[in-house]
Amino acid sequence: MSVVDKLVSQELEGNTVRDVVVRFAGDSGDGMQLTGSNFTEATAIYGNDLATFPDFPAEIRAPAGATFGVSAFQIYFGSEDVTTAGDEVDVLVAMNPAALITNLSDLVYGGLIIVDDGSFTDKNLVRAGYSSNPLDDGSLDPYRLISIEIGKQVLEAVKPFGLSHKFALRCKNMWTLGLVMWLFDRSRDSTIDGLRSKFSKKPEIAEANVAALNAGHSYGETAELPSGVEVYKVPKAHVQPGLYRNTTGTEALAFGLLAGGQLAELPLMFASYPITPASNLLHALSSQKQFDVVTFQAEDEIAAACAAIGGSFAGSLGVTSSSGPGISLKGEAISLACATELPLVIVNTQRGGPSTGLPTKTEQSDLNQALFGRHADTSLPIIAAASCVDCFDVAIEAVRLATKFTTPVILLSDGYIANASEPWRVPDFDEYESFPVQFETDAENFTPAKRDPETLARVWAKPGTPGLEHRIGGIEKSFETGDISYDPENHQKMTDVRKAKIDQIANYIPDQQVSLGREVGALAVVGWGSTFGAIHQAVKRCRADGLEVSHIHARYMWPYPKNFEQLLNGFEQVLVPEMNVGQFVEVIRSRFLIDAKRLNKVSGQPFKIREIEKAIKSLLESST
Amino acid sequence: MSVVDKLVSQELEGNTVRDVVVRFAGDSGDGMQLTGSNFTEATAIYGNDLATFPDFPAEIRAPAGATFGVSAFQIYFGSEDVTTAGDEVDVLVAMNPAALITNLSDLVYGGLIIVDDGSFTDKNLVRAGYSSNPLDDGSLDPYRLISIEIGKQVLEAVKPFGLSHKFALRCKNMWTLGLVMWLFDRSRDSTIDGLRSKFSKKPEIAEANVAALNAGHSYGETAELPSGVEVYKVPKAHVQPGLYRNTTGTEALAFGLLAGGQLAELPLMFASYPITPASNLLHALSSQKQFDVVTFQAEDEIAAACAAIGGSFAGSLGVTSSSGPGISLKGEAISLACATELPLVIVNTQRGGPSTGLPTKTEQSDLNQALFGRHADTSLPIIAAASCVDCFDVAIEAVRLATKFTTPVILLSDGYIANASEPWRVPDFDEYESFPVQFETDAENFTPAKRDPETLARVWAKPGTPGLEHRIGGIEKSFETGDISYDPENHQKMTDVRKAKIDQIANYIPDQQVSLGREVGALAVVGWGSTFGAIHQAVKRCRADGLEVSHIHARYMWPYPKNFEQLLNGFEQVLVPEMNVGQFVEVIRSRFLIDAKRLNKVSGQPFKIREIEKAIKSLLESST
Amino acid sequence: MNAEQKLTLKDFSSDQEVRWCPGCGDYAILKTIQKLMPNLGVPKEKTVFISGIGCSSRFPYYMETYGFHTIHGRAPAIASGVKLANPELDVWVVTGDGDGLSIGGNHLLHALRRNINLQILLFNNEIYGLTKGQYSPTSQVGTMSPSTPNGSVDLPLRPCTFAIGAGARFVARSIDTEAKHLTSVLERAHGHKGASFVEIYQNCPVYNDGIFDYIKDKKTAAESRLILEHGKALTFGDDDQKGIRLDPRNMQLDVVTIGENGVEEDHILVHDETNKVMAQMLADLKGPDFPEPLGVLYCNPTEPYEIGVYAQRNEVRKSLGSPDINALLRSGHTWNVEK
Amino acid sequence: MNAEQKLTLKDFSSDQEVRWCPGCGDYAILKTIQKLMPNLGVPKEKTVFISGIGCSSRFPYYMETYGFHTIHGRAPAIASGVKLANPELDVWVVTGDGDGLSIGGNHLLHALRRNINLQILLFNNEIYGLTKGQYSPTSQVGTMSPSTPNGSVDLPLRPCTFAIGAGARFVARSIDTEAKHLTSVLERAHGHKGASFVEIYQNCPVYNDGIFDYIKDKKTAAESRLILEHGKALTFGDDDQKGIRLDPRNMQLDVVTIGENGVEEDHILVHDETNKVMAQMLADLKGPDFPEPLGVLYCNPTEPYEIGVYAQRNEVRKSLGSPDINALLRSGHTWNVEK
Ligand SMILES: Cc1ncc(C[n+]2csc(CCOP(=O)(O)OP(=O)(O)O)c2C)c(N)n1
Ligand SMILES: Cc1ncc(C[n+]2csc(CCOP(=O)(O)OP(=O)(O)O)c2C)c(N)n1
Ligand code: SF4
Ligand code: SF4
Ligand SMILES: [Mg+2]
Ligand SMILES: [Mg+2]
Repeated sequence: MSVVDKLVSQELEGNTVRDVVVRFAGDSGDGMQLTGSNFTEATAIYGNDLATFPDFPAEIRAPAGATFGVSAFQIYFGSEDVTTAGDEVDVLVAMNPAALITNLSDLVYGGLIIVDDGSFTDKNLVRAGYSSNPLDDGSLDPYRLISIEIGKQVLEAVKPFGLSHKFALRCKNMWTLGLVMWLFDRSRDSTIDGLRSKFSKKPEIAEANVAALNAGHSYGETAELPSGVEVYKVPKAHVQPGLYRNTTGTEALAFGLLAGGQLAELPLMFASYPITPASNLLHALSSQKQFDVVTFQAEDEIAAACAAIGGSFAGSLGVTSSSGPGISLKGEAISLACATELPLVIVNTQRGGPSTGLPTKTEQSDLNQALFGRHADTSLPIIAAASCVDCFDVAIEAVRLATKFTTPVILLSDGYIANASEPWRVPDFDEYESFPVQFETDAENFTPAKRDPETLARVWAKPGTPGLEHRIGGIEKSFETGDISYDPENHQKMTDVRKAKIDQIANYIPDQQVSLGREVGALAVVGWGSTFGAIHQAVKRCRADGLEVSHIHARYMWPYPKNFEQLLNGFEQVLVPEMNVGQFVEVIRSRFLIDAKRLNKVSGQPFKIREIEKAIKSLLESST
Repeated sequence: MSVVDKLVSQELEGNTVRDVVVRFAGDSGDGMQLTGSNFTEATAIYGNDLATFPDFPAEIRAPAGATFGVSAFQIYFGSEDVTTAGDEVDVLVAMNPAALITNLSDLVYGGLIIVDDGSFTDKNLVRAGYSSNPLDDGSLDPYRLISIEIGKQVLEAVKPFGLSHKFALRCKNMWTLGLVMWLFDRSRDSTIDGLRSKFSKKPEIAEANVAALNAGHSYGETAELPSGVEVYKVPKAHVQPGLYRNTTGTEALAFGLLAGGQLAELPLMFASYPITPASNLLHALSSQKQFDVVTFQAEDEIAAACAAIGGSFAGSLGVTSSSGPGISLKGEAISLACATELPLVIVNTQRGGPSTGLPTKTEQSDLNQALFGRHADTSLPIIAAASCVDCFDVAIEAVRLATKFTTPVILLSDGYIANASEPWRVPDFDEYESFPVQFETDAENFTPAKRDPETLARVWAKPGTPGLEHRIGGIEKSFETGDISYDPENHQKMTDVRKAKIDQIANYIPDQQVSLGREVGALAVVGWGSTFGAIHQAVKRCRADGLEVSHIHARYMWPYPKNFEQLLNGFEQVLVPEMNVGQFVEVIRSRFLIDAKRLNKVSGQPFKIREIEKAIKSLLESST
Repeated sequence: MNAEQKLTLKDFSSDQEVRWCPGCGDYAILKTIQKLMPNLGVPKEKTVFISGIGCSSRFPYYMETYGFHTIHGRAPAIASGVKLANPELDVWVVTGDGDGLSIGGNHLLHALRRNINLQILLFNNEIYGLTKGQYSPTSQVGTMSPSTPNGSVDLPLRPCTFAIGAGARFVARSIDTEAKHLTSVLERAHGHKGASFVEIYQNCPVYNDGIFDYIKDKKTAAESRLILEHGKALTFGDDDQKGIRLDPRNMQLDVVTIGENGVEEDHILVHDETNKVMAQMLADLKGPDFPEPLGVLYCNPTEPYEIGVYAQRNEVRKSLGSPDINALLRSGHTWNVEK
Repeated sequence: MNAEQKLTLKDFSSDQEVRWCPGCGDYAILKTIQKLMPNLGVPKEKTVFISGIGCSSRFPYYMETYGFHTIHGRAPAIASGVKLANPELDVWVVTGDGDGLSIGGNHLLHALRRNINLQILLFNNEIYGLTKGQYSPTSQVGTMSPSTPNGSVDLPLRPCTFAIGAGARFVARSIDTEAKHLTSVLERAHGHKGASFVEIYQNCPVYNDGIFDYIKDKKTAAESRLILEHGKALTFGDDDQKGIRLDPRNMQLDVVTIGENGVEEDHILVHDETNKVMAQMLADLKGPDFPEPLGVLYCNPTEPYEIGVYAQRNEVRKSLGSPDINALLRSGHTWNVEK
């Protein structure tokens, strides 16, 4: 459904639409990500609810005009709550032929295309794989096309600032942004502020970009545009009042870890080895040295996990971060942390697999690895983030569990929430409850095997404490003394207590809530991680169509909230959508003997709302 | 029940018993393993069925007399089929106080103890933790005690050969063996032959040992022994006629891999890194250089897995072997083998965990790791060995699956079957069906993505073949061309085909059989791996007591035989005994939604028959 | 072989579009190697390129030979398996400073120690390119990178020094854009029986641009490069008037000018590529105080690992009977059970 | 510190029964270190011993200090985490030739390269003891072992050569049973700020007995050992009449006798422990042609990694405000949504 048709369908007055999907696409060099985040900010300030989806090319710098070098940024914004980046695109900005050909398929019939026809040179057309120029071979007739020589416009606009031709053309993205801002009545202020502070050292660059931005905007006001293309109004959403910022999942996760450290009153020892899409967390924390965190780029993932474990042994909270392939390498070390019962947070920003797979694409296929990806019986708590913003609280919770129960904890994020950004109503940190760690100091009949009778956590006695000198290690240890023990009964007892400690964490986590819908019904759609948004919208639409479906979102992937089983039993059917071949669904089936159905997508792309909607409906139909 | 009481209970004539458990225990220096295996051989030749359980100390060479240095060898033999090493011990040979104190608890009331009282010195008594000498403080009254100064007897017997005192005493174990052989009427011939060929270079040593052996035997004939202690007869079992040998699981596994290589007409590239209890497989193959196998001790487990993968790429069959901790390190490489669809056999000889755990003890806790111990969706075939002898066929089957379906295969063994030994009716290799590998040679529209339409196996084109030059790698590849592809649909398609290839292997494996009992009934006890023997005996006893129980033993842990679900559905209840906290049982529950019950033991020791018997009975009682 | 003789660069170029950033030094290296291959007289099908992960590690995709783009850091281990399984193959490893010296350090170490016959090419751009510019174990102190926003503090590894320490028997260094020099070095590496290690200074214009300019700059080349030739004196400078001298008692090195304060030609060290101590000394020379050695630092062949393995095996086979499974099964003690 | 001054061997002995084979060289090393600790003036609670897996790696269990018996090969990585988290701690790493140089090679390499302040003791028995005697990367060619029943064919690594190649700034060697020498070397290692690497020749009577007899034997010691002292000439032999001489032009070494065919005292090389080239040369000397250097081969301190890390951090903290989470959350662009 196109923007224009929406006018009709949504039956609002004036050029008003309830929600719109805009995608900016161009060469990796065209600055589309920057354009997108500026538009996002303006949109958030405007008061719409929104969600974004940046789609990076796998290549670092592909040759200009190559299809595999196209970088895209999609934003879905509207007057009601928006939790995904949207399915079809209403407005496509394509800075070159490659961007057009690779993105056109997602554009709705009748959708709006804005292209820089200066970039539709024979060379670029060939590079993109066009045999004829789509701008004049009629292939774009089903759409509304705005074709502008943006380059020419820009050079005109920035002439006063005497930039080199090359630098002048760099302002093309701002010109385009100006035009799109006009189209949706956004304010340019935040972008202008941003440009001026970013280029404070190079004012001429700043002003040239500002001029381009304004030129693009006034072009919209003055130029002759295709019929039906005018300023669209998207009513403000009913967003909670308060102070807002944008955040990526990675940023929120970094902040959450720092916050968790303060709540636990512990320094952080963050050890990692770069890997896409996890590296940004290392980068984010490396530039926060004012906090009590040491960041360490280790020689490999094994060393990173081990350094983090060493940090925990020494009395910091060890945190290590990677993506699937790197987590595979940490398995043996994680097993050591389980055996020695040291706190440790392991962050896995999942990507497409197997092996090197699709590094820049998103997937949820490491849940099994989190549950079982080590030798022997080594169960540990696992929690997953639902959205960019959720990363903050999930990180804090991971720190709480790791320190309260002296156990490694795996935190699952993925490439989608790590890179996407969304507006965040900034929380008041003072409202967070602290959970300070009590290190052992009492030498009176101390043993490293000592446990908290209630939580079963092992005593944490850090080097430097007089009188508590002790040895730990990976060989089985006596339940009483902590010394090495090969005794069969003791091994059984230690195995049981390690398991019991993790199982009873269920008593220390909140009950499972229903995100949307009733607590009983015909169907529960049970999701986890970054599929939250798509499932949420799909369930919402189905409920609007009168279907008896609820959305249950799991944060705790192990162990489960105490009420989880009984909650699921309240539904006739259970559907588990996952971006893998079916992992969470198996655990639900084995634990609760519920015939949960699967919906799996493994394409490196997030679910579309309609994919889940369709599955819900066919399931409910088939069962009636 | 003691040997003597057995006379009564088993109601046989003469000093005849149906089955007996003998355990030899002493310092690691006392040669108990050698003693045990000689007795085993004699017993096999005698015609009894038997099973053994060697129990090594964790230490390499503990100081003499230390409890943690005790090495034991247990043998269970009888006139009916014997598949475990037995629960209680009837006859305990203890070469020193440490051996007595650490093993007495397993001796049946009224059981027979043979000790070398020369070793019951104050020093050794203290080392073992005795406050008073058990030989004369009455604490052994519940048992029958034969206390002999074996040292003195031996020195006497070997005097003619003029050995040093030290070397002379080394013959103590043979003297003791002689006595026990007398007790059960075994022939000394095979031992004598063995000694003479082993010490062919040092005849005086050989003859001294023979003399000690004979002296021990004649001591039994002549000396005054406690009442009721005389020669016991254990009727021959009804063993299949044929040529027999003893084999450990490791030996049979090594032979099986070599055999598999010949059946596939492939050279083997065996790459490993030492680790208990897997090292022996590396050792075994390293001394078989006449076969087409290259053995490579890599710098670590990762390199071992990678070298094996390289071997497979080059056209050999790559095989890598380790135990839990090492397998954890191989996860990323295994994921590469899954992505590139190269044949690979991964042998995991499981041990006690987590982490370093109990290296010399046995456990089954790496099934989850085999199933899921890697990032992303990487399912692969898994098979497990049931016994020492079974290792041979399982190894051949692993090679067949890996080469026929170009996939990594995980073969699960464990410390128990790897080290235990049992008589093996030597098969005729000519009766095995070969499965020669067809390498691609046809350059005509070749792509590395080409698949066998039936098995879905990827084409195997080895370097050196003109015209088939191609590149493979861990990044997602096009289903059509095999070139790198980031296309979403293609990733979905490749994910699906990788999964389908493994799932349909179910069509190429035999149906699941019932090992004992009917195909339907009140209870199926479903086991896998080395628990076979204990389950088998327990089910047998319960059936003898009229219970409607069957034994199902799974060799294929992934995927399952096509009839597996329907077979299990034929039983009212399912019980899954495992030496872990419950891993196979979860898969059965999730796959078949059967409320399978668990019986778990994680003490580093194999199940005792009665533990399983008890579980079966309580389950059947509770359900009636 | 005649067939191969006629091969050209094209024959060794795969149909895959090369996907490095414009201006990347990897292009130059690729071209040089594609040009070189036909002259080595090894048939395409016997040539294998194996790499780990990194920009440099994409190399195999562009070669029309057998190739394996494996996992990060493991190329030497996988290549060892390939060579051991089939010593007939001509196996090349392409790796980077992160792939080969960070995560892959242990495998590189042991491939060199074992002296297995591989040509190992390390493209050193002193940065993690593929993951967008984090510092690497060869980055200079103070390198600003996303993971070291305030500059790195740890000391860099010297690849050639490491290689010699690992026991490498062939160690050389060249430059991405010096096609002629690189070609000669690679020919030597290929001719060497056993593991050969070649460090190639490679420019990453995107994340670490220009770090090698001081030595790549043609104008200052004479001053900044010490071109190594076996048996020739270690001289450099515009008219080769400068040289490296060693003080025999304290083993200190200094740069001297022939003819100036009593320095004569034969005071200058003479390059002996079979001399390990000299190689170690050369591997550590660096600007600005010294010129940087280019060429073969060390070449001291000994029997390659795989040759030893197969030789031993053939020896052993003489004693151990035929590879007969039935015989194997019946080896050791056996007994018969009659009906 | 006075309290600690009074500590004795007993205070550093844990209550755990020592479980090495009778006659194992590890006993002697343990004794020597337990004796040494009180003299280092570091309180027990500030001392941490970290090991991997192996016979040698059981060491921490026997020390009444903080200790961590970790996983195979990873001790340097875990120790790095400990030291980085708390630089106040005095951190020792105990490893073996398999643990440290086979599976753990990469971590040892980078701990040495980074120069993090750890004392790393490698017990070299040239065999895998704990797993019952397979050959190791330091085993001599031809070593018969369960995994090389016909003798190993690959070349051994020289631990000290490797360490220097890795960038170590302190490298020394001693012998398990030479308590006095070992003590002095360990004192030096402990005094060194930064990573110090000490190779200790250790006898494994069970799986590799007597491999070091040629140098341990007191009778031939004078001939077989080259005792290093900074500033002293490299002389050895019964009355120190033999020495090591270097040919400055070809950098060849030879053993000469002072007084014989024109050799004078000052022709003999003088040990300069700050000279890397000399250290590399010494690390490679071995019998029978040469005596084996014992003592400090190389000591050339520079700022330890953890010092640099914390110094930079304190620098940075001046500019970046206080560690205030609420401020952090509100950093960057924010906006208000009114009611
Ligand atoms: C197990 C694993 N860890 C980390 C990564 C991410 N990664 C890919 S390449 C690379 C470093 C590449 O640096 P270098 O080897 O110098 O190659 P360059 O890109 O500079 O040529 C890293 C960290 C990965 N792919 N796999
Ligand atoms: C991941 C892993 N791989 C392998 C092993 C088995 N293992 C334990 S110690 C050891 C080698 C020990 O040799 P070394 O480091 O020289 O110590 P030593 O026993 O000789 O003192 C090996 C292979 C293990 N415990 N963990
Ligand atoms: S990032 Fe650097 S190394 Fe990688 S391709 Fe681009 S220029 Fe080359
Ligand atoms: S095996 Fe060797 S190194 Fe290990 S404890 Fe025994 S003697 Fe020592
Ligand atoms: Mg690099
Ligand atoms: Mg060793």
